[in-house]
Amino acid sequence: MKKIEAIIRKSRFEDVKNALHSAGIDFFTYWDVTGIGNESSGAIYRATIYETRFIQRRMISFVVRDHLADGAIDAILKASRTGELGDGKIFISDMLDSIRIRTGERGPESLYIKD
Amino acid sequence: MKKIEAIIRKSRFEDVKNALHSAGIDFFTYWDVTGIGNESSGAIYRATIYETRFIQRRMISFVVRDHLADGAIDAILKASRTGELGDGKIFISDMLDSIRIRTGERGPESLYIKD
Amino acid sequence: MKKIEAIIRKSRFEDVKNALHSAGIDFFTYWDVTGIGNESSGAIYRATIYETRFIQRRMISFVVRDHLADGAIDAILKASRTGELGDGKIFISDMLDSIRIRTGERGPESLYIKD
Amino acid sequence: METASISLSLDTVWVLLAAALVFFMQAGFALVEAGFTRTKNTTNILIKNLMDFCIGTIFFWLIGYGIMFGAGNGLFGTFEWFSKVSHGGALPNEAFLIFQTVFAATAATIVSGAMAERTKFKAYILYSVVISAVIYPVSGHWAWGGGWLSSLTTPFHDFAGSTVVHSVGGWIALTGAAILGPRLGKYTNGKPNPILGHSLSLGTLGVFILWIGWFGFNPGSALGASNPGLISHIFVTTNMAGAAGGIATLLTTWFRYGKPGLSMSLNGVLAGLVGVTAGCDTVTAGGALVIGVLAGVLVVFSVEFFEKILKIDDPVGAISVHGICGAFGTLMVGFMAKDGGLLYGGGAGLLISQLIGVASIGIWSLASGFILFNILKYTVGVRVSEKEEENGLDYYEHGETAYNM
Amino acid sequence: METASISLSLDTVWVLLAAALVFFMQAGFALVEAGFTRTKNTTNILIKNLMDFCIGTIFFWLIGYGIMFGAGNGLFGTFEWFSKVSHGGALPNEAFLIFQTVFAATAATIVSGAMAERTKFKAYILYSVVISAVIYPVSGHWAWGGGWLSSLTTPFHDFAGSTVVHSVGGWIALTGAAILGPRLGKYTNGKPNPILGHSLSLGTLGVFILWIGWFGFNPGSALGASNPGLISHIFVTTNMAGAAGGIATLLTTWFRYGKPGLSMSLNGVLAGLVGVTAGCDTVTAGGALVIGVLAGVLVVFSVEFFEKILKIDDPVGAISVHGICGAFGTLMVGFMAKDGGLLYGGGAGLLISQLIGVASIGIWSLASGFILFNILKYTVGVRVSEKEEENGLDYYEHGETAYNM
Amino acid sequence: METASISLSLDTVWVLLAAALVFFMQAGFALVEAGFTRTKNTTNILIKNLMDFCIGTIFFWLIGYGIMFGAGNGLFGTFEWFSKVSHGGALPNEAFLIFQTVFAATAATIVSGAMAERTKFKAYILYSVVISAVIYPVSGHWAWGGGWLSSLTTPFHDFAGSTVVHSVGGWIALTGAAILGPRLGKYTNGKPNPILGHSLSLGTLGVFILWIGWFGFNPGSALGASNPGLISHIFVTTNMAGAAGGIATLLTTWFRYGKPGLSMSLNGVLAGLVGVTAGCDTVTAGGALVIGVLAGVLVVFSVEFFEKILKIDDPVGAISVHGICGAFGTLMVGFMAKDGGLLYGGGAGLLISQLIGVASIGIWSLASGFILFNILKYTVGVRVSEKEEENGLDYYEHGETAYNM
Ligand SMILES: Nc1ncnc2c1ncn2[C@@H]1O[C@H](COP(=O)(O)OP(=O)(O)O)[C@@H](O)[C@H]1O
Ligand SMILES: Nc1ncnc2c1ncn2[C@@H]1O[C@H](COP(=O)(O)OP(=O)(O)O)[C@@H](O)[C@H]1O
Ligand SMILES: Nc1ncnc2c1ncn2[C@@H]1O[C@H](COP(=O)(O)OP(=O)(O)O)[C@@H](O)[C@H]1O
Repeated sequence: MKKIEAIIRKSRFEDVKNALHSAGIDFFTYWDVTGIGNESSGAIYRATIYETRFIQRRMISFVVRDHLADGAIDAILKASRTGELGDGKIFISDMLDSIRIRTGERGPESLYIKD
Repeated sequence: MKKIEAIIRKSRFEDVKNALHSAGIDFFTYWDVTGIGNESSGAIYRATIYETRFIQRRMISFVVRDHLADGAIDAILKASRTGELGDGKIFISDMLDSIRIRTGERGPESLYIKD
Repeated sequence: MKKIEAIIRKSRFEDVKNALHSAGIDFFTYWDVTGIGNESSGAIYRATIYETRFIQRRMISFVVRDHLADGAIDAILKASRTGELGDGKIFISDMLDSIRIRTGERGPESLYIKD
Repeated sequence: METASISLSLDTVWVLLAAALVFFMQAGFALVEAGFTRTKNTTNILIKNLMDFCIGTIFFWLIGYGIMFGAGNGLFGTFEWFSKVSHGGALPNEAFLIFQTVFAATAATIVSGAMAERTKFKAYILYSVVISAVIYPVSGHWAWGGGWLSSLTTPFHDFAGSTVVHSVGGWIALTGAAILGPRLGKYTNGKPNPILGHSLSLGTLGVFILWIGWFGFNPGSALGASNPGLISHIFVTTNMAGAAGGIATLLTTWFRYGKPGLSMSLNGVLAGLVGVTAGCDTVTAGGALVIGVLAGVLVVFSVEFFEKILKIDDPVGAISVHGICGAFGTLMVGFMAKDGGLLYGGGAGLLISQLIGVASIGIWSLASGFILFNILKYTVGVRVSEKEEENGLDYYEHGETAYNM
Repeated sequence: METASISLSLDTVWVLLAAALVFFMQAGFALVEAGFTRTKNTTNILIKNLMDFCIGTIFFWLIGYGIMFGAGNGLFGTFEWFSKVSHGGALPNEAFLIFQTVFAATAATIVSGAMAERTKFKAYILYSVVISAVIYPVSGHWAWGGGWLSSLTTPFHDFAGSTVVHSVGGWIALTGAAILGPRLGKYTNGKPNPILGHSLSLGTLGVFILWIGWFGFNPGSALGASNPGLISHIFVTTNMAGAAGGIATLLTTWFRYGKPGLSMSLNGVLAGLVGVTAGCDTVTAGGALVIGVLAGVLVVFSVEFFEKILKIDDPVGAISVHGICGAFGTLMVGFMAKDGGLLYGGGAGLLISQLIGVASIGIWSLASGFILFNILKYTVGVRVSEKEEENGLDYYEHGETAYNM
Repeated sequence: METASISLSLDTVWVLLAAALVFFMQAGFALVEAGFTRTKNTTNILIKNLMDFCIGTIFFWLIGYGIMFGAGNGLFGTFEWFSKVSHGGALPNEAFLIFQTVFAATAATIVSGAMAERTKFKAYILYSVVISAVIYPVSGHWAWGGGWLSSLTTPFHDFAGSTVVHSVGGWIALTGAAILGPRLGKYTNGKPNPILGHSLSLGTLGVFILWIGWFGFNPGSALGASNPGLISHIFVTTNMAGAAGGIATLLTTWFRYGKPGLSMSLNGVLAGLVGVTAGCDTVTAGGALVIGVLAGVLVVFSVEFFEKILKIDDPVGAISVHGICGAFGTLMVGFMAKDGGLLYGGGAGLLISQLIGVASIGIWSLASGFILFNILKYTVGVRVSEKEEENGLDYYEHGETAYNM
């Protein structure tokens, strides 16, 4: 099982969601975060023009069975890239175990619905 | 050390908190997330009735010493299960190290108060 | 590659940000969380004085190349410590891979700008 | 003649603009109640506040007005549809009607706050119909419609409705909150837990709006501007009591809880305003100050009493602010009225009339509220299911969440 | 003489205070439109609402007022700078001017809601200039400035502006929204997706503010208080229709969508208020109730029609509330006017005049709106880029986000 | 006789309703100040705005009113408890009292914004007492209480208080903000950092509320309605200046910062309103437009000047809006007054009187503010600890957070 965390532009979220769906990932958890990186943007508040490196972003996080990981990553890459500074990052890490609370299923089978 | 991440129903949060407490876990960090999964719910906005798969959830995250992990997991499972679609997931992963900022303690002892 | 997650006091955020910058870390992602731990604080609402163990905190998360990890950790430790209960925690874990969406670069080079 | 018609126009203008200000109090109540409750129930509390006014408008016009102002007898006006009864005075009947309508709706909307976060929408709708059509008009008739309280040898004096409007709402709120029981998680083995309101910004704006509304509520009750000294005096006493109430509560919380609290001080301002409403015409500015201060202290202990002793869960403090301070303010008239007050050598006569009024109207509203909510309880049901309450009424009752940030 | 001057003072006071209340509607519109749209565009919608009033004030004064109230001919007033034309009546010209100014600004601000979340700020500024300087004054002249609609054998009757103000805004909103096209993501292969507004608290407060504003809008249009019965009656009919609209929409959504919805019921209140505006002086309280109920039902189907059939994206329902219900209410006068209404045996004369008025002003505003927005489209451009829309207008157009929690 | 009493009633109605509108400005200030600051200090700013009004009400009544309107001498009224002095005119004394009370509270509440997010609550409470009891009444006496400024050969003309109310508040705000020093993190080696306000929705609503409040503030200062032309004119000039200020600031920010900004434009509207307050009765509509435009431009540079040159941290721009634009508007009267203004051939007499008034009242308020805040600084202390400021005043000073979403 792999955990995939993607920090993307909020404006790309819809496309990423659909891309993941096509890649067979129709479950994930997301929340809004603030990112600091290479991108910076100009803004104004009252009499001050300023550059901020704090950018609103969305964190998408999900756990997939290993054989689905690469497809998911490609989907995110395609859907979230604009080519401009600030497209974000994808991080991949290892998961020891996963449990579906409803059924108590553990391991890979907790990650999909057997039919 | 294990990191346990549980994505649960907001309405189950109080019970989970208490269950964890009884399981000897009285420290954790949580934040609100939106989840996409098998559950979907009907909603209305103005003239549109719609089905949404975006469900408000709460992410609970904490790091425990290995021997406490199973107890913690059981506690969460018991307290957060309703048996209906959408009860959520628990993910377990490995932590290399943990530090208590206040004292600089590293490793397991950063995870409990020696007395 | 290591993932470093620090749960700190909101009031220490500015200092931590600067300290990380001096330690060569000028990219990270953060979001606000609620923490439960040893610290508790008194509060009042209408006619009720109460103790709450729910404390507003900020989660800082970033992935660094191994040789930068210790410096980053020291930076956070120095900048976020007040010595009082509730300074927070730092967790270190392993990352399998990282991708820069904009360029598709994988692995360590996705974590810095080659020039 | 000419001049008579002009002064009639002026009186009408005064009453209509006052009615507009009193109407605005609906927004104030909506904001206070929304601000003092949780986001998962915000849509629900807002729609209740909107609907009780809509319903009040229509049902008070349909039958309530007749019951309240129809000649009838000492206990009950006339059962006459469509407000087709004259109120006697020179003022155009419809000016009087709209002014009385917004008053009726004020009494109605007080209740939603105390019953917030757990009441079935359908039950609340039915409650709104009954209070505006019957409960409020009946006791209103006693005091303002030529009923028995107004024909006591020393007539019961409630100038703008500390009892007739606010206490009625407050007492019914009490029965409702008691019958509903506390919100889930409000008490853990008898100890009250704080359930934080979601926005003190909304709450504070709400109180400012209520305050300006009171400048219609009290001076408007003069039903005309022919006595400029009187309406000016009422402006001063009303404002004085609100200010005094706010400060008194602030200091009380400061001493008692160690810090000056906003959420209670907001109640304190309202406590002072409610308290002075009965006597705003007849107490001095200094008297208003005293009433405001006492109400501001009283409200704190009253809130504690209901929350900690009686364990009745009132998220916004409506019972204490409107019920208790309304009754208190009405009684204070017996002491502080320049003419007839005990402290001004007027003897106990007025005080006794005030007691009679407070008691009789109190009993009437408690009884009818008790009966009404029990009927609702055993028919449509008054409380949502545990699951609905946990997940929020907005989702289950309306399918609409208030915030989508 | 003396008395004449006092009654003039009183009329002036009435009109000025009414103007203040109507002004306040600007805040109501700002809150409703902000509440019904997303946080990434909140700064933009707020600044548009602020600026259309500022611009309206200045350009209506500069030339609009002359075009609307200058003697001129049946079609057009006079082209006279700085409002230097007399309106005829005894009322101080500036009292009349400020009252008409806030009306003009109301028509202007209706449009921003329907065009929200995708309109270029620069285009909106230019639109604001044109509507307050020309479009609104021209049709206003026809009905209220001594133009041809007021000189029909049976004059067109639009007491406070269901058509003259609200429909004009609504129809122009329709052209604007149609020319802009729907927001990104509003439709997926023809099926509308809900785009949730960010705060029903703001939206509800906005509606309460609009409601109190209407107590200036309608009774103030009597332009004086010399007829106390009339202004009292207008208070009652106005309030009745708003309340009835709210309840009717609530029930309609309840039956139709399974749950009672707040966001639509807020539109329902406004639908009722818009609907009764034309006939508030001449329909009975019962008539107002009927108009409110019908408008409250109509608005739901109208919103569905534009959203699902015509696929015109109107985030706040401005077209249905102001355009459709404004026209509807104006026609209802033909049926329900106590004097002259078809149902009161007045024959079809009035109804026909109402039809003529609704049609002619409808055509005028649709045509001028269509031309205006097309000119803007091919010059400064009316719609922001996809990227700007995705990331929010606040950031790209203003560099300022509304919320920084 | 009859007619005299009716016109007295009408004047009273006018003044009382104006007082209600001016009261409402308290809500406007609260919202603007809350919206322009951070959520961790929202409870604190709200409670300050609530309390300065409560305190102002009581202490202005206790002694302030006597100091301001007591006969006394040119410098000081009489030290008379409980407002027991007559103001001379026919208007009921209490109508005059309530109107003056809300004015005093306006001056008081201006200061909290400039001192926001770092001032000790206790210090603010004490400040509120002193300004309403002494500082404001003294200079108020000079200009409005029969003091020396009103008895200059060409009397100082400040019709509704650009200087007497707004500048006094603005200058005291200046001393307060200067003595406090900037908020933590406001400057990094001399360069100002933006500290974003948390809600422009609240800020914008606040400005709309202030704007409607101004329709009481300025026309109400006629203290009667016997001159309908005058109050109508004041409505027009007031509205014109506000609108012009908003547009002027919008354009200024657009040219200067590249984008049209909302937060500054909100200040711009207020700048225009403050600017025209002194001369709203005596400048033409065109004159009001000019004053508004100039104030709208001036406020931008003033904000920059204090923030970037003087490095005085004023989170809401109160010093520039009320202090600078108040003084500016007062001076403009010297040029633009139809009767007596330099540009109308009235010579320099009036201008000089205006200069004297602006200077003397400026010195008085700066001096007393400077002394007051220094006394507070070395007694109770004016600034919270670093730790409290970092974690937010809400938690440490009140134990209550404003938002619990
Ligand atoms: N090493 C990292 N750890 C955590 N988050 C990161 C890291 N690097 C980038 N991010 C996140 O990705 C976002 C985009 O990265 P940025 O450097 O701005 O653009 P790019 O990746 O295109 O160079 C940042 O705002 C930040 O939220
Ligand atoms: N593989 C996953 N990775 C991350 N989050 C998940 C994953 N699967 C489910 N979730 C989270 O758990 C929530 C509940 O899962 P869901 O599939 O709806 O119900 P169930 O687990 O009972 O089948 C989802 O809303 C989502 O937030
Ligand atoms: N084991 C843990 N897992 C996750 N979060 C933790 C853990 N321990 C502490 N925290 C977070 O760190 C914060 C501070 O910890 P706390 O125990 O209060 O103080 P200290 O670490 O100084 O003893 C807590 O509020 C919580 O958010």
